[in-house]
Amino acid sequence: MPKQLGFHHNMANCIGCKSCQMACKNEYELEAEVNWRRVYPFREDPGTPERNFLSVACNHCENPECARVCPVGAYTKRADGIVEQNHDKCIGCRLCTMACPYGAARYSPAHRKASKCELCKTRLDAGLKPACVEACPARALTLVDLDQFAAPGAVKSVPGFPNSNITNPSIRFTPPVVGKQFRRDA
Amino acid sequence: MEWISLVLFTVLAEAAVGLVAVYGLYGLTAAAREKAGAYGKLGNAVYLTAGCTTAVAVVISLFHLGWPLFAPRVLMGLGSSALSWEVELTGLFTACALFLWWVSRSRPVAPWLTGLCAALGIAATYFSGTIYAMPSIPANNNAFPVVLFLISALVTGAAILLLLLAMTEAGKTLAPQWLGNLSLLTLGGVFLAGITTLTYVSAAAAGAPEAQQQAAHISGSSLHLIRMVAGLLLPGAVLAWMARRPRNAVSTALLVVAVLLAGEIAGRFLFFESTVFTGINSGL
Amino acid sequence: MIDAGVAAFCETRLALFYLLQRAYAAPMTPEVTHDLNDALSLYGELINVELPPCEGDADEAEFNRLFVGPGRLPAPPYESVWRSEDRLLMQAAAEGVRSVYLEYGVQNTYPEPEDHLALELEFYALLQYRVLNGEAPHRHLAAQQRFWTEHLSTWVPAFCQAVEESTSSPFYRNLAVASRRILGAETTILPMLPSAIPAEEEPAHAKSV
Amino acid sequence: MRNLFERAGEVLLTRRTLLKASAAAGAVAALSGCTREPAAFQSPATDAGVQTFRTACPRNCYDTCGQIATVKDGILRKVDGDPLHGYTRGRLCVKGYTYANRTYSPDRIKYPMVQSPRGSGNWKRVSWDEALTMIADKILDLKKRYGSLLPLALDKYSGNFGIVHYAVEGMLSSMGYHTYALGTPCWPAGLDAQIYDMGAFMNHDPEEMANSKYIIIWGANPAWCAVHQMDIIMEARARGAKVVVIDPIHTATASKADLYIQIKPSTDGALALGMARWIVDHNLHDKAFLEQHVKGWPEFEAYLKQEVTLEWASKITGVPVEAIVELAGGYATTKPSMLWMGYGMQRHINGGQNIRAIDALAAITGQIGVSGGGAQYAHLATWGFNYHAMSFSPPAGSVGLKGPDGKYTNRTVNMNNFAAEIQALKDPPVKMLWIAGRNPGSQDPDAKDIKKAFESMEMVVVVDHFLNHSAEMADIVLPCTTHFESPDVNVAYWHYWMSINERAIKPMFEAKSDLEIAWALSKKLNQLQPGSCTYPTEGNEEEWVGKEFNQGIYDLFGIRDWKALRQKPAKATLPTVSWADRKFTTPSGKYELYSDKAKANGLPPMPTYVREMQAPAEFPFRFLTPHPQHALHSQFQNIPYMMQSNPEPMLEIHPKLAEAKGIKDGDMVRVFNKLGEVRLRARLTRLVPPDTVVTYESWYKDSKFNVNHTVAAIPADMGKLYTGNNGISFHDNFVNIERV
Repeated sequence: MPKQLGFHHNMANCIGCKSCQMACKNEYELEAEVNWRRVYPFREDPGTPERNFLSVACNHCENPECARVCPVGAYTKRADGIVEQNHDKCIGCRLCTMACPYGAARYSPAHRKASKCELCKTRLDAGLKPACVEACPARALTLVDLDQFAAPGAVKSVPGFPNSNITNPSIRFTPPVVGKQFRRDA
Repeated sequence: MEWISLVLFTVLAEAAVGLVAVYGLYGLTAAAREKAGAYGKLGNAVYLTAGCTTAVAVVISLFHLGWPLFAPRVLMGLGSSALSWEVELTGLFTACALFLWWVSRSRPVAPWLTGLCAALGIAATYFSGTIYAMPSIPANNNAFPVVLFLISALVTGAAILLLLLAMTEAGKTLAPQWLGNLSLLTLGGVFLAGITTLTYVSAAAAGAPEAQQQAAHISGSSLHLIRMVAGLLLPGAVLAWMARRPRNAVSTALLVVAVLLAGEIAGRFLFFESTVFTGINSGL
Repeated sequence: MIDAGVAAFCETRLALFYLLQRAYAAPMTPEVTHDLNDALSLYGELINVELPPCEGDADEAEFNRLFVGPGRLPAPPYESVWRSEDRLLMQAAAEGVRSVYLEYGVQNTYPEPEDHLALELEFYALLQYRVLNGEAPHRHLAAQQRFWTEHLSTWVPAFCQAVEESTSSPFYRNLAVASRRILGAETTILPMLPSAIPAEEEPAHAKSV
Repeated sequence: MRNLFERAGEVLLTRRTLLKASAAAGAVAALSGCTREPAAFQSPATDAGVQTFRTACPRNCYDTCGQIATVKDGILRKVDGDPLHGYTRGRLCVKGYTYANRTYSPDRIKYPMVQSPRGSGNWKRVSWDEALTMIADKILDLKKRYGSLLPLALDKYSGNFGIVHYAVEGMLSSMGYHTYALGTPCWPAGLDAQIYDMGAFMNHDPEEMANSKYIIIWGANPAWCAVHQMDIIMEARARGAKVVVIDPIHTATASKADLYIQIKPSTDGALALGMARWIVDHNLHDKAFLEQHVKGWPEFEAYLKQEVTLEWASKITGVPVEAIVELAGGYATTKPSMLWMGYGMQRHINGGQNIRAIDALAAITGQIGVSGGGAQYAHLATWGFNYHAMSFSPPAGSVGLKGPDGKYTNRTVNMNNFAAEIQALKDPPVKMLWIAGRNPGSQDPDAKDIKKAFESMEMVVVVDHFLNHSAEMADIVLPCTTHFESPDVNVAYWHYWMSINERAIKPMFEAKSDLEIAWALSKKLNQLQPGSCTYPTEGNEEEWVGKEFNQGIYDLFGIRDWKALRQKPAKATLPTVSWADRKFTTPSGKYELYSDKAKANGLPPMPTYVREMQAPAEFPFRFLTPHPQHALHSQFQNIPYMMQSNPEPMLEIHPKLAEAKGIKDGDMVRVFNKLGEVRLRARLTRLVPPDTVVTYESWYKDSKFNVNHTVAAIPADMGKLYTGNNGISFHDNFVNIERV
């Protein structure tokens, strides 16, 4: 059975609290400079100013650029679609950090190597949810199998998200809903 | 500073490639045929310089590729990775240059061998450029990296040859015929480098959103200014002056080589550093 | 039997490490400074540093500012801080040190993490003491070599440099220089010891546990 | 190198020196006792592998999360949410996930230390015994000189809300009648407002919010400060509820709302009154409820009809009439409809009065005591512990302030005007400060005056985790344990849950809990002067957690033994809807739109509008300094994970204002008024209004940044009734700005 695990980010629910980003660091004791998951501000201006957010980690792409450019073949794709990195193989050439449109691979100057989200594969294998998904207080982040996934209103990209034609990332978004505003700067 | 080893590796290797290529090209001139002995002896210096420069560059690259114990792993990726091709061709070029240096100590080197050596180097530079043509970096996802690197090789290689004209006996013999046009050639390269860089930046500025960000970052950077003014305008002026009044002096040639290399290093640093600046890949 | 010269040298070295341990465990006193200078002089040109007399209260305050707190430390004396990316306590290095201590039957009774410089130095000295005392000398020599390679040498130079850069106290600056050189000398001393120290039979009554 | 050994051979001649050195070293090593050979070879006991412990986040926060601390070989490795905690449901906020980072910061205060002179940075390490001796000597000296302990003042508040931490208050009480900071800077105006209205403050079970059809989040920012509530709000939305956010700042919460209304700060009462007028005009008020359960409706109706118009409300609040109509209509016709009032909103000179006006909306629409309705603010209904840790009386014969009944009592100073009052006290003056769980150096208004107050003391003792702005000005700092290092029990002032806090790791360095410090100080005092302190001198911390429980708590939480909490957190069996029986605890037994008690206390009897503070001409901009995302007051922001995520404070400025002031994005800006100034970088954003600049209070690593340099200690209108002193008008802070 084909399978492609990925994330569904419901931006309409996301409050930008960064629990996902920090839960990931907590789980893997990451160094401060390395964020496998990051929360970006989304489209604050123009028009209607808002505080909405994009939460992005590795998108476990169908055609991972990291795997294409890696000179040592450190990246491989599992049967369930997870893009793994064999960290021992990494030589720190940083091509993956350049090639990934989403900045998923993060270079650590301290370790002289790149690393990235592996979708908590050991947690998944143990029947647990990924740490970020588990942590999301607004339940805006879910783990989905894209071969089964069908949510009304979910889209493949949103403004500000890099060109998804390059790699076909395994992420779907539900865009935020802009409420009615009465503002004092009109 | 995490890019410094990559910057030095590419700039030095390109300079060596350019040196051999321009030297090979000058083999076609009348002067080279008339003064075959001097041409051959100059070759000895050219191969030594090129071989040593790339050898140093390769050693420096180890610090970018695995620090440096794991660097040999990079050699295994020929099937998929342009980086592997770059590294291996650069290695072959180095070996070839050093071999030709050994040969040229006792007898003249056959022109086809010089050609082969230059071809290896140019191929290495070509692959080096293609590595950075990536879909995720729209500004670089074109021929610009290859063109920029090849022009860089031409400019710095020609300038080093100018220096060798002033430094070696054989060079001094050839200088009367070569100096003027070699200065002009270098100047042309500098001009070309300037035009290409500006075209590259303006093409990016008119491109995809990520490319626009990158262009804005590059043109707003002081490194860009350093490269354009100190790295191209200044040596351009000296070269123009040299082309008008050929004067075979070590100091002048050294000045040209030094500022050109500095300019290339500044420009290359920005080239790499700006790649991770693009789009969502910013440092959050 | 250990050659008398070697024994004498080793005793100096032992004294030196104990004194160094003392220097990083608490603010200095004139007596310890004097003894440390004596021991340093025995090391001769390898170290070539003399400690100026420590200046009572001022140097005590400086010791606290550098190594104790209560604020942010310019030179935290913990291996973990220097070997973890975010300069935190109790990271992998601290665990590593603790497991070495356990392996050699030593436990920490000090209210500090096991990778405090004074504790690492004392452990190092203890291994040396066992060598001199003829307790499985070659096993303990190997342990010293390993502890030096895996722990002390990985961070103390950087630590010493931080002290040198952030202190205006001549005493602590020189102590840092001396520490760096003493540790540096180990690179040459350690490989020489196995041939200089005869292996001894394990005493029959020393039961393994 | 061989010659080294030979050289040492020569040195045999100087054997005397060598022996001396060795002897000294041996002696020193024995003294230091850093490592020692175990008495007998024993198998290592520390290799316990991975263990998990239930802990509770003790910070001053709505959510008071249940946590699971994962400890490997005695080292805290990670902290996750407790999945069995029904409100926080296994999730933590951004701060909660950084605890391992925070616990192992090398910047923690490690030992008792003495600074001389104060503020010099010249610190001397002392033993606990020495520190306690110095402290006890000073206490006894003050007592002798002044005949009482009134010169000793305590300032303790919300650094750790664990119940056992009331040991600090207990310690002071058992030494004698002293001076203490009374009040709370947080929420008191709103508490009093609800007491005038309903007799007590009691919010619904916040999980109830999911049943609402119309939720007005009024001046609260749960997206940053109560993340778990957002889940419940989303749930309500998924069930068809409309969510409205009323806030001067377009917060992350506002971006999740169906309707956002930007209001001029401090004018919330006018908006509520405008809504009320519209509701009454359209006959949407609940006449039966008003008749049966409300006192003062005729008077209030008359006020609305005579004094309030929508145009008036619009003019004051900056909210268009159209928006008031939409809001009032939505609130009055979509039932059940709920109001949730945040604490920031009542930090104004009219803050309590504004809360009363908003409460009134719930009263006139009959939305009190209704599932999915109500006017939510706070509760303390689950806090019925024994407070055993503070249950010890002063020693016999202690002298204090003479009360009207002739009995001695403690003396209080206003926590919310601490700096000024502590300096003004005479007969006897305050000479010594004990500060625990509190950082007035950065959290109190008028930071300069706080410094002056500290400087006027003979001794300042600060108990804390980090050398913050208060600890920097102390004579003695004492290291205290984190909640992973000491056991405790925690409840919340919002949800109905209770969590045990197990000790997960050994204390770092020489850190002691507030309770252990109390024991130790009592022991020292009794050594120096037997009978000078009634506090126990030793004990078992776990047992003391147990001593906090009583049958009432057990019954309320449906447990038989507090140790059961180790298996899972417990929830109070309170009714999930507050005031469901409409038995209000006011003097009249009704909801009081007209409160005689308020009148007697010099306040308007009804929720009539009290004009907001006006900006002085030379300081025309309001400077709001609300709660941050990456920190809880001065906790958290200084640690590496947070500094990476949020490296420096930013001043949010509307582009129009920035343009008028020639400020560009990223420029350094000076924010100033008569009291002082704050410098920080500008961030241009239309999320804030043009007449207001915003930054978020925090203590950044290696930074002097402190928003309270410009904040004056202006009291709010209420707070005295419940907490003893009025709140602080933190948000009535007016400044000017300029590019640096």
